[in-house]
Amino acid sequence: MSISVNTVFFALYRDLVGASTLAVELPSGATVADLVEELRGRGAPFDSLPTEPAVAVNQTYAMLDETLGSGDEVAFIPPVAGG
Amino acid sequence: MSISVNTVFFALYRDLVGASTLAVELPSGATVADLVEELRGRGAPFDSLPTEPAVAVNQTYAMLDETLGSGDEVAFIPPVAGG
Amino acid sequence: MADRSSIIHCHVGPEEIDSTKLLSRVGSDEDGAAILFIGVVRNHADGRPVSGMRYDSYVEMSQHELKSIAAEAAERLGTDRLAVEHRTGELQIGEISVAIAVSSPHRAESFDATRYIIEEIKKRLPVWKKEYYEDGTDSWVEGTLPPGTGARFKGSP
Amino acid sequence: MADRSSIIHCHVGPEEIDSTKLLSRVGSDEDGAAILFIGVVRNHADGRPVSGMRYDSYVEMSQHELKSIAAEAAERLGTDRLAVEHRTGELQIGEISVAIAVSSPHRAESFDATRYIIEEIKKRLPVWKKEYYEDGTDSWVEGTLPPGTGARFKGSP
Repeated sequence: MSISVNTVFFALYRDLVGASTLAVELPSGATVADLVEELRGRGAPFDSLPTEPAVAVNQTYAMLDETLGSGDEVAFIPPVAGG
Repeated sequence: MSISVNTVFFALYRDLVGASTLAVELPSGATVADLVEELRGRGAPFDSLPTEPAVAVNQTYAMLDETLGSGDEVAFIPPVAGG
Repeated sequence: MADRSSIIHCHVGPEEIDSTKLLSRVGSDEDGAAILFIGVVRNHADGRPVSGMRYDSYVEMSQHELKSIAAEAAERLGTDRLAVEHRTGELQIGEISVAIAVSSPHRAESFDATRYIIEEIKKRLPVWKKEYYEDGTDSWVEGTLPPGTGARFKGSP
Repeated sequence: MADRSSIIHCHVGPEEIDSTKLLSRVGSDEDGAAILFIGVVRNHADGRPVSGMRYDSYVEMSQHELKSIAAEAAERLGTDRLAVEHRTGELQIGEISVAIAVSSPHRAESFDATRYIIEEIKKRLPVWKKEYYEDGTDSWVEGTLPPGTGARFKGSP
């Protein structure tokens, strides 16, 4: 059993990764941390992402141990600088 | 020797006194406190003024022991409520 | 907006206050933040319905005092682009009685200067207001003794 | 102005911000004070001449987050007439990037709510800005880790 999540990259992370969205397959029960590890394990350019980035799952800030479900939108959020 | 000062009344004090300005003769060397005493000593309506009012001499807040000079403008300032 | 190093505008008088214009007076290309504060006549006071307000002022002295307050804000709080107007006369509900505009490189100075100016206005500006109530009565709004006079009120109005 | 018990307006998008209109959204006959805060693009950053700025945002999430911030301000700070807009896209020097308007019966609530909203925007809103310098280079402005994620940055950008 596996799930598919939609990852989204913004600002600096979009520049680093060279893409704004990416569908990723993960084993069922995977957490945000597992997703980060999976991506970074792919090597360049993904290994330039932080090991413990800020993320939002379905548009809400989430911790790294949050369990993901199929179809979740996981956004990699660089340090914010609004205003 | 005597001096003449121009007293000015605002807002509540104008209502109490029934006048907006009044020329007052005082002995040379008189202070703000002497002016207040002179006016209150005239009886109604002046005795309705406070014994220790806020005043401004020539448009600057002044203490009661300030000495007055001829031609000074002495304003009786009710508690302020701007804004 | 333009490059402007120092702007201090103060006015007390019966003219209607144009708050948008006031804000546009203070902007500079150097500044990243600006605040506009407005005080308006509200329709109630201590639970009583209010129909309007009259502002009286010792206008010449208020002009001086307002300039002093603005200069203090500029000196102490690190911004010297500010504009303040206080209105006099009869005002309707919703009309602006006082407006303060401040612009500064960063937001903290604008917040602090605006707050300083309105608090000092309420303590020191020789302005008085009379409230007109819906029931046809009126009264002078209870005020604050200004500092620097040594005034006290025992047994007197 | 009219009698209006509650107004919460939030928007994130590329439209130019009309701050005068924003302020006029929040007024009520019950209110005696209103504040308008604007953030504008300034011509320098850490001593470097800046020629412009680009604001990127996770727009849908920013909308949610801005509504949460406004609702918190309303609940905690006793005012529920507020309007906030944050702009996205390419901005020139002097253009407004963010505007906050708050109206309340007394001034303290307006000051506190405005300050709360801008501080929370800077901490939490998923917005990023890229500075364009006069010398032709550009860079992402260093930001803040938002709360609620447990993120840390050891040995990574």
